[in-house]
Amino acid sequence: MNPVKVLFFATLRHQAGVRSTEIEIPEGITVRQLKERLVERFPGLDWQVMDHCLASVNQEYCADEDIIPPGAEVAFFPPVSGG
Amino acid sequence: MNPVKVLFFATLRHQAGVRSTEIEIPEGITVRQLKERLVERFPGLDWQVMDHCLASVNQEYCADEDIIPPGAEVAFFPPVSGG
Amino acid sequence: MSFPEIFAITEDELDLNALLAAITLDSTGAAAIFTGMVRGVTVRNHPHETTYLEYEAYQPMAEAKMKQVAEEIRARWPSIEGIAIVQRVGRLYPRTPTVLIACTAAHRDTGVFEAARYGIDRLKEIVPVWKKEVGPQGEEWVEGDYHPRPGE
Amino acid sequence: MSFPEIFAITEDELDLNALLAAITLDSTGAAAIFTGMVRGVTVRNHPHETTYLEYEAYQPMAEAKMKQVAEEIRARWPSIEGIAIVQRVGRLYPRTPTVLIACTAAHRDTGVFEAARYGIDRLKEIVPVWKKEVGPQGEEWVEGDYHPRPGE
Repeated sequence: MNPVKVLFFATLRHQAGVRSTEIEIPEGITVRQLKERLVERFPGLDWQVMDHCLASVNQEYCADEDIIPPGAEVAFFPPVSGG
Repeated sequence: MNPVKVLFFATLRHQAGVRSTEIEIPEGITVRQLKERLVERFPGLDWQVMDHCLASVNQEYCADEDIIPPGAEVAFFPPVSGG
Repeated sequence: MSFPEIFAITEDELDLNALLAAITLDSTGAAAIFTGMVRGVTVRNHPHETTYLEYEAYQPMAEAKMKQVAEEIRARWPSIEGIAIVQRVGRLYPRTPTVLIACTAAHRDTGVFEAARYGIDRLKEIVPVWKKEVGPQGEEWVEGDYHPRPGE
Repeated sequence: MSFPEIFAITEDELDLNALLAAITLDSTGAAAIFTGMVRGVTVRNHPHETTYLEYEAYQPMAEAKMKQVAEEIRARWPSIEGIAIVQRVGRLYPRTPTVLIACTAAHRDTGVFEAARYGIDRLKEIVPVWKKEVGPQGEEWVEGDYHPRPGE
């Protein structure tokens, strides 16, 4: 199993109810598969929102199909609105 | 006669040796005619420089042909170099 | 030769004087600085009032993406000397400067203005910062509309 | 509604924080600020070193021409809210900010950058300020090359 650190920001943090969590996932699963597991674990997370949010793996923007490397830090968040 | 206040800046101030002077001129004379009188009064003033400098009457850019109104403040200076 | 760079997420007031001094070299003759402020009153699009904005950031990624914005600026305008990119977070009230992009160069005509403009545009696309708007009508997270490509 | 404006020739340090605050309204969301500094080392055109610059101004006319520059800016970019134009004079050493043009607006995409750029370009054409450059090679008055038309 592969331990990953998951972070939520903005509306997603609000929906999940936590800023971060540690989760064990099988090696080789994708960002999209992690999203599915997170929606199961955090009932407040809306699938539509998770489906369309931005995601980063080790602080680089990633695609749903990307494989999550061991020990990764994965973050989920809406399109940015800084400035 | 028409009393005017004359100001010099930058290189012209240096050449004239004064920052300002009061001069009585006949009514109806032009900026160019004032320049000629000033070159007579201040030997350090170079005619070539006075001929090509900028001039203002009452703090507005003027032309050599402009008539100087009574009591005017007339300034002579090189092209500006602020910033 | 290496040029001064500042990338920061901070809860402190933006000090324009100090930031400008920090990116000024002996060869610097010009700086263009952009700052954004909290608008208390917005007229365009959906007119409304704002009591305050609450900013949050994914700090290490945000600072890394600011560095990336600076690299993009240097690739486009090689004459840029210093670059400062700072986003303030926390609860910020109207008239408060929230973000600063400053670029310096020897002269004003080799891209400082364009670089600062590019910097704020890119920050609003790829730097992970969000704001919640709180006003008389309630509160609402503001969402951008840019979707960075993987690796962008 | 009248918008905040600052036009000044001063011997004091330029305080960007204070100047920005003074031209920020509740409706303001963006500011573009240009500052010029004394270059200690110049590479372009005639490479040389500068020990200091000595600035002088025809103060009342300079402040009146700054106001005219602001009017020209407002005619071109009507969305501009606040405008500050400040020229520092006296003996100024390398890295010191000498001039500031700041423009504010509700949003960043209606001309703040262009207005600030226009402001510094026009200041260097019509605002009566001069500088003498002092360096290892001696001292020399710097001359501009723009000849304003009568009434300009």
